Amino acid sequence: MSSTSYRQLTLNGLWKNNPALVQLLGLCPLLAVTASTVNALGLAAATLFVLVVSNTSVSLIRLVVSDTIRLPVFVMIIAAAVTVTELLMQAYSYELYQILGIFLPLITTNCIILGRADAFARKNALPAALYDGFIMGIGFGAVLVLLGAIRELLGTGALFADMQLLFGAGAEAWRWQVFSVDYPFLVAILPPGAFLVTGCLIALKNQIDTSLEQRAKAKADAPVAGSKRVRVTGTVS
Amino acid sequence: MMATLIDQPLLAALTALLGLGALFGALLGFAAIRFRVEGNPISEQINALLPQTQCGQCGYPGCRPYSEAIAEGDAINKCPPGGEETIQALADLLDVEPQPLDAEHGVEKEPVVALIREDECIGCTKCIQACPVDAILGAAKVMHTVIADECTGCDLCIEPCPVDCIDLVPRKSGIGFWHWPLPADRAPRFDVIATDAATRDAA
Amino acid sequence: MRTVHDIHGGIHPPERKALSRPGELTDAPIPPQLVMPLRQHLGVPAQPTVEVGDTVLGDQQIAAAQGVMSVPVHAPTSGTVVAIESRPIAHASGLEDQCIVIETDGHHRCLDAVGTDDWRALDAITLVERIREAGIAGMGGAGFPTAVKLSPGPERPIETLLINGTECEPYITADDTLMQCHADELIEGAQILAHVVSADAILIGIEDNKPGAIAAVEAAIARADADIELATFPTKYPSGGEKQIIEILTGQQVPSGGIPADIGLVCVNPGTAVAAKRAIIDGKPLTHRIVTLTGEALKNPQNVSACLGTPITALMAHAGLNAIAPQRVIHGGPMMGFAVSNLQAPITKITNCLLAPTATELPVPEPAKPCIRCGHCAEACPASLLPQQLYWYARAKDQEQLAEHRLFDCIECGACAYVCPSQIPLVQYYRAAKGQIRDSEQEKRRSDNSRGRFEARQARLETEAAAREAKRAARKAAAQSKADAEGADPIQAAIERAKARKADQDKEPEQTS
Amino acid sequence: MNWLRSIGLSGTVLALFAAITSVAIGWTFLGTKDQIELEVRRAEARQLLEIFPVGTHDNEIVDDTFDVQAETPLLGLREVRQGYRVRQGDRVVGVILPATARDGYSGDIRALVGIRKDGSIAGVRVVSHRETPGLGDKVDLRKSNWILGFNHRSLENPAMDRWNVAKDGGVFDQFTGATVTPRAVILATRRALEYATLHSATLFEQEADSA
Amino acid sequence: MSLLKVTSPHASGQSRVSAVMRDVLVATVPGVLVLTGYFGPGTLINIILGGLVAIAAEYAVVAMRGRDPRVAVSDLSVLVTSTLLCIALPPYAPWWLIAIGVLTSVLLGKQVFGGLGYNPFNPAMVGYVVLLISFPVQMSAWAPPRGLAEVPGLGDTLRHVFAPTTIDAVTAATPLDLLRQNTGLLFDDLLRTSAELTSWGGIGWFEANLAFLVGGIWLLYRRVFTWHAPIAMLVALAVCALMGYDGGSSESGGSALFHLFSGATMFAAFFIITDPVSSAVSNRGRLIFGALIGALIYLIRTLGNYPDAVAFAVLILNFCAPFIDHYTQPKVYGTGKAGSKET
Amino acid sequence: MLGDIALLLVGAVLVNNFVLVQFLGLCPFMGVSNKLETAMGMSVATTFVLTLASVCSYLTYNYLLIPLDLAYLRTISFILVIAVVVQFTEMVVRKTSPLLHRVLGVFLPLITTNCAVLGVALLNINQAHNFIESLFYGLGAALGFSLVLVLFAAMRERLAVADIPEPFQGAAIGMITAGLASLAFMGFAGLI
Ligand SMILES: Cc1cc2nc3c(=O)[nH]c(=O)nc-3n(C[C@H](O)[C@H](O)[C@H](O)COP(=O)(O)O)c2cc1C
Ligand SMILES: Cc1cc2nc3c(=O)[nH]c(=O)nc-3n(C[C@H](O)[C@H](O)[C@H](O)COP(=O)(O)O)c2cc1C
Ligand SMILES: Cc1cc2nc3c(=O)[nH]c(=O)nc-3n(C[C@H](O)[C@H](O)[C@H](O)COP(=O)(O)O)c2cc1C
Ligand SMILES: Cc1cc2nc3c(=O)[nH]c(=O)nc-3n(C[C@H](O)[C@H](O)[C@H](O)CO)c2cc1C
Ligand code: SF4
Ligand code: SF4
Ligand code: SF4
Ligand code: SF4
Ligand code: FES
Repeated sequence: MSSTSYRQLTLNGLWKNNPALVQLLGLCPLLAVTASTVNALGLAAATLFVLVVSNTSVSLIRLVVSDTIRLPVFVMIIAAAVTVTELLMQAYSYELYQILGIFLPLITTNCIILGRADAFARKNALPAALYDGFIMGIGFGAVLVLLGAIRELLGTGALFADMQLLFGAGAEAWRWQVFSVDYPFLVAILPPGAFLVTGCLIALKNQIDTSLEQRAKAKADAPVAGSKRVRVTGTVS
Repeated sequence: MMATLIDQPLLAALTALLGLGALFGALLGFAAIRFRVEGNPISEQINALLPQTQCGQCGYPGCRPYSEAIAEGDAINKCPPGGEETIQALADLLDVEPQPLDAEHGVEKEPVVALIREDECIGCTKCIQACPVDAILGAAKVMHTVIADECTGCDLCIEPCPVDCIDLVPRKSGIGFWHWPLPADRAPRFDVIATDAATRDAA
Repeated sequence: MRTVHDIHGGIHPPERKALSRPGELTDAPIPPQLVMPLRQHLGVPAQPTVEVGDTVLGDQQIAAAQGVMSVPVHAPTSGTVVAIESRPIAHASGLEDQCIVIETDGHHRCLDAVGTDDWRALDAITLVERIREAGIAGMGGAGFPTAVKLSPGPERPIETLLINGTECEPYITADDTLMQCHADELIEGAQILAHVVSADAILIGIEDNKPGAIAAVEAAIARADADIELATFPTKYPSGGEKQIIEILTGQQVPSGGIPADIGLVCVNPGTAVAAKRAIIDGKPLTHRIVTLTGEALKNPQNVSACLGTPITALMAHAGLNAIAPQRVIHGGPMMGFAVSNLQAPITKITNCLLAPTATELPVPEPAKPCIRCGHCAEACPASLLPQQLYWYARAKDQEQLAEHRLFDCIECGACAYVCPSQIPLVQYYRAAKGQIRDSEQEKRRSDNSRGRFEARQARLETEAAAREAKRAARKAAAQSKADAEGADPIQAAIERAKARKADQDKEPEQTS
Repeated sequence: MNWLRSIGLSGTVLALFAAITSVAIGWTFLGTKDQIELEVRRAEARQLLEIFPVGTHDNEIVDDTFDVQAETPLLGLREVRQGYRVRQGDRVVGVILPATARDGYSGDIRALVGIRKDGSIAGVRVVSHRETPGLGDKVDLRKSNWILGFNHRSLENPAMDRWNVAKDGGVFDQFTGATVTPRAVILATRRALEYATLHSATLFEQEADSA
Repeated sequence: MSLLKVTSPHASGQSRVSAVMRDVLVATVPGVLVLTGYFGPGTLINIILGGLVAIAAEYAVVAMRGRDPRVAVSDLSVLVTSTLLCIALPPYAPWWLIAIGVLTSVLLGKQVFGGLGYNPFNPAMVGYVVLLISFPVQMSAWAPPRGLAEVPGLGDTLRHVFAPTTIDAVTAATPLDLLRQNTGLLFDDLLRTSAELTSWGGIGWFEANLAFLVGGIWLLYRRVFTWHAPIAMLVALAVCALMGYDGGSSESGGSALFHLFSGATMFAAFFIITDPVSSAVSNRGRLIFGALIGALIYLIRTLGNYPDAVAFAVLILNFCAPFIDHYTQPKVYGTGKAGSKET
Repeated sequence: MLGDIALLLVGAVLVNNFVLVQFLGLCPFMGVSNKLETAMGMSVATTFVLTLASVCSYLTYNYLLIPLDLAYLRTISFILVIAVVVQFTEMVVRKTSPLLHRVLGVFLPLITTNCAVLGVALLNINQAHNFIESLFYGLGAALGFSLVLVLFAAMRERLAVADIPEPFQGAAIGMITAGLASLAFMGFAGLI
């Protein structure tokens, strides 16, 4: 893999083909656990872990597995990775485990993971697959955390509350009361808020893309119309 | 048996998953043979929507190859003769977002037909070989002519003609082809036609 | 007394019919030049039968019908053909079309008429042919060739001939005037048409805002002592639509996509009936028609009988158009008519009205606002459509939904746009959408055809290639077996053969092709 | 025959993977089993320990349970729920009673009321409720400290008729704009106290071994 | 001479969007007057403040989209939205509550969807519900009616709006809230023991409902909307209340009359659910639309968490409206069946 | 009993609607709701699979995992069960009704990766449902999913012709509309 394609992978995972904002995959956890930053962070980490593990394993076994049973094997690997994550989280971060609830086991059905396994890891060698899993996980996680932060901020006026759930007792002090009002904008942390804030994030991304594109277009030459034509009937002698 | 399994968690897990896995695998193996999917009917449906100009502007030799490419996941915005309408129809069929026409493949133009200026034609038959829909009649060394109803306006016959005697003329013109245009959004609802000039000219 | 049924929807715009004084009819002057479009009707344009420089007489055929869906054109008066060329015509597009231009000589010399009073003795086929030869196309609006309408075929037996004297559009009084001034001809024409389609009953429907016409027709029926029923019904736009008047008078609905003949009716305009009478009894083709010249921008609104082909500008001058500001001249009525783009355009067989309103009378519409789904349009629609949905889908060019919402059942009456608080030009959306759908259907047929030809060609090329391949293989196999038989080394044999061939070629080069 | 080959092959490979994954999972499970059990107990105990912190007792409160029947009007329970005993040595020094307020703004409010042997409150916690977010949910300790206002109260402190929201003449604050929820919780707590007084014999006098 | 080219029809009726919107605004006048009479000038101040914010917001957004903002504002629809929202808000709501509500209505309820005519949900109700679930404290702080408390003057009102301090001073539970909170009393006893309740829906509330009914009937007369949705809603609500009313036990949901004349019933029936943009389009569709709203209002009022359920019921049915439309196409001329069935 | 079942159904369909309140099955909800017709097909398929999967996973859990003390294997075994159910359904449908298969066929694979199916299995455990309850919970969840999917699809057909500001076109307005629908569904809170 050349460095440019790693750049391509990075760009894809983080922005151009961001799993959450563009591919619209893994929406359930995206919306369900982003009422606070810490929840988002927890699930982001878990998803990242599963994504890396599954991509790695799938890439390793890609030559062994036939098409017929490809999907079930992948699903099994993913489910195993999820269960391991679940057990570890239960053991070492029990409260967060409880808060994330069924969305932890539901990582199994997060379409990103199966999607990456099938679309990328299956066809690529280990390093690229690993990197792809990692960057996709980061891309998904970044949106998750961003969403969590926005919703927490709007809905409570604070950021990084309850970090001790993830980082141990010392993290309790990380809570940052950004602004203090008697009555925060509660809808942000309720279910509708999840949809609304996500919708606005997508719109924001679209807006940025449009202006980037316009800037790029201003620089680049216009494509040559019809330059990709082929002749249907023979060549002209 | 049960008791041993409960005592041996690893063994129990192994047994349970092995059992499920074997069952599942067997089922799928069975299904794979029993219910193989044949062909890709979607490309037929796609081909039915393409304009069949057979011009190759999409980068494929003809509409059918392009339809197969779309079925395999190629972009749907590469066919200039179909233009916006075809893209919309494809988007509907495939349930994807329509995109604007990819200008690298050309721009949407008014439909045309080829017209051979018959007195200049030298009867070289080159255009006949070029025409993808056999819309040109003629034999060696006699004047050729285009069956206007069959011509798709692909313009493939233009280049081969050694004497440049083929023109592309608009296919739809005149009052018989006219229909009302969609009203423009947010535009004034009237036109002012200065008829004085026209009146004077006609008179 | 016939029970009158109500139709869904409809509107009551101000009628303004008195403006043009219905019932008074004068002849419009014959203009120095007549422009006769070859396409004055639905269907295929007629083909000129005269050449530039020819002298023509009144009633002489100057263009002949091209097939069934076509009607001929006749010269209204005597003169010389000075041009056959593209001229502006009265059409919504504002485009030009082929016309025969006649310079009139003012003598009005006509061909001798051969009519017959004994039309009951003639069979339907002869009568229909005479009607076609007289150039009659529906005078109620669409210009549908009447001969076609009169031949519904044996599978559609006709019970009733319906004369559509509704004239529901505001301002227009041409039919009203016709019924008042030519009531007897109307009755005779109706009887002829009923005879042609072998209808048992004749029904004349007139809206109750035309007491003059009602009285005149009633009197004419009494005079003729004919078994003709006259029905009147309340004024409401668009009761005059063919489907609407049928529902009003019979309670039956013409099936969607069908024609009135499907339920045993033929519906014609009074003008069409009078034209039929003149064609059969008087032996005169259709060369004149009654046109309402009206609107407050005219000094003398009135009804005139004008030669077909008279330029609109001549009629406007006749009625005293005094326009200062940009003026709108509407061909047809205020609901369905179109604004003329060139006053040089001539009137045709379907020109029932020329309306020149002032800006206060019919203000120019404001820019459209978005639809607020108020549903007024759905309430007004006589076809019970959901105009707002059609509007949304027309904008989105969603042909599937348009078909599902039955765009083609829209009669383009404009009632929806009339009531729309957002002032959306709804009808134009529907017309555009219909045009696009017809276009894409045509394109679809074309592309199916092209696909067939492309694939046939591919197949042909393939079979040719395969045949070549097969020949080669056969040749090879033959060579092989020969070599086998001879027991020689095949390669060696081949080389020798090639050598031999080369030698052959050297000897007789002209044999190769 | 093709069938059998396909079935056999697929089955074998899948089973193989099943084996691998199950070993991986099973192994993790064995490794984390004890820690998880510990955490589960800890979580259960946490709320109880908030009411009676470590140091006030020496038994495992979580394990020292007794059933409270549903038909106890003072506690308002709709189903059998568990109470807990808190012991110092072999003396019962307090109990944690389940209580349900049925007159919340929307649905039942379920709480735990910790009562010391002397009749004072060690702490109250709302376990579950469906009150309006931002309004009634302030009875939840995660949203506001209001619930801590019960600490050290008893049936004498304040007097019975002041056990109410300020609006009704009591000593406890209501929340701005919401009186119903606090009123329900206050009354439920008061009734729990009354229950404890009524049943103090059975609740507090029992020896450790007969629980 | 030059010719004007215009498409048909050339004649046009009298109805205009801005005139329709103006009629709606006018029709709210009796209701607003009654509310002002009973609860003080709070509602009036809400409306004025809300209107200013609404116009500013609409102007800004439309201008940002590169359209002519004056055209958009001049259709008055944004004023209708803000006015209806502000009528529904408690009097003396703090200024920021009004601002947030109106901005939510105009931006989230209307302009993200493209502005007038495109919004699938009733913008005013979107604003209301967002406020209700975000700021329940302020949203449940309704003022006590004249007769039970001193009605504040203009100065006091302005202080409440612009320098909100404590809310308790001027709040009282609404009649529906009282019914909602009631756990023990028979319905009749509840009426008797609560000073603010009369058998007709509550002091001030009954009168306000009557006034909105009058305004609504005037709109009906002006043919701004058809009778289908409002009547269906009122009938459905009354029928549900009759079925649920067991003679007035503490569990019963209140009498039909109480439901018809308390809360926002009449306001909803004639001003909210008649919003043409977000309701069903055909008359049959509107019957279903209205009836379901009526039933839902009763269901949520008696069983749900929210004392007055109008906003939720409306939004829920807004969500269903396109689906209802799909199945209630009128029978097209000349087809035996509804338009969608036969293709 | 009947009343409990009714409450369970109302709860799953309206109050705790899978999509709008519990956030399950969002990917197909956003992905397969552009056309009403497709949404209907998806609804039928999901309803069938969800109900069946709910029951099957109940059986697996209670008669295989619990006796063997393997509760921690639930995720992996459920996902296998679901895959089998989906595959099995496809086989049966293909065999018995080719027509139905043409309608459902394309949706079936999508359902495997639909959280709602695994979610309903897990929630059945969390909420300690018995067999009948599992059956009806699965059914209720599926009906709730289908209801909002179909309503949303009808609404999106309307949005497709709206004049939506550029950045909001496509997924963004879908999200916002779903948000407003979710807002509306908050009105059902407390109904049970
Ligand atoms: C496309 C088309 C086809 C028609 N076909 C027939 C026909 O076959 N027979 C007939 O008697 N009338 C036919 N008609 C005439 C109609 O029944 C009707 O009389 C004519 O369109 C004029 O009516 P209008 O002005 O209401 O449009 C046809 C009309 C149209 C537009
Ligand atoms: C909205 C509408 C209104 C019409 N009004 C009349 C009318 O008032 N009188 C009339 O003769 N034809 C009217 N027509 C045309 C009739 O539908 C029908 O085409 C005509 O009566 C057929 O007669 P014809 O073929 O002789 O023209 C109207 C058509 C439409 C669509
Ligand atoms: C939507 C809504 C939700 C409410 N939720 C609660 C609640 O959860 N708890 C509560 O005590 N009051 C709630 N209330 C407020 C009550 O309706 C009532 O107004 C209040 O309890 C009376 O208190 P006050 O005497 O302090 O004004 C709510 C009101 C509304 C409008
Ligand atoms: C009868 C009628 C009722 C209306 N009701 C509302 C309403 O409840 N909420 C609202 O925001 N706008 C309402 N409007 C105004 C308008 O339709 C609204 O601004 C659009 O929803 C915005 O696109 C109403 C308009 C009319 C004519
Ligand atoms: S560009 Fe379009 S018309 Fe031309 S060959 Fe390709 S698909 Fe056919
Ligand atoms: S005649 Fe020329 S332009 Fe027409 S189809 Fe044939 S090759 Fe193409
Ligand atoms: S009358 Fe106009 S604004 Fe009203 S629904 Fe019809 S198209 Fe829309
Ligand atoms: S123009 Fe068409 S849609 Fe409009 S009212 Fe007339 S028939 Fe109905
Ligand atoms: S994440 Fe839930 S369906 Fe995709």
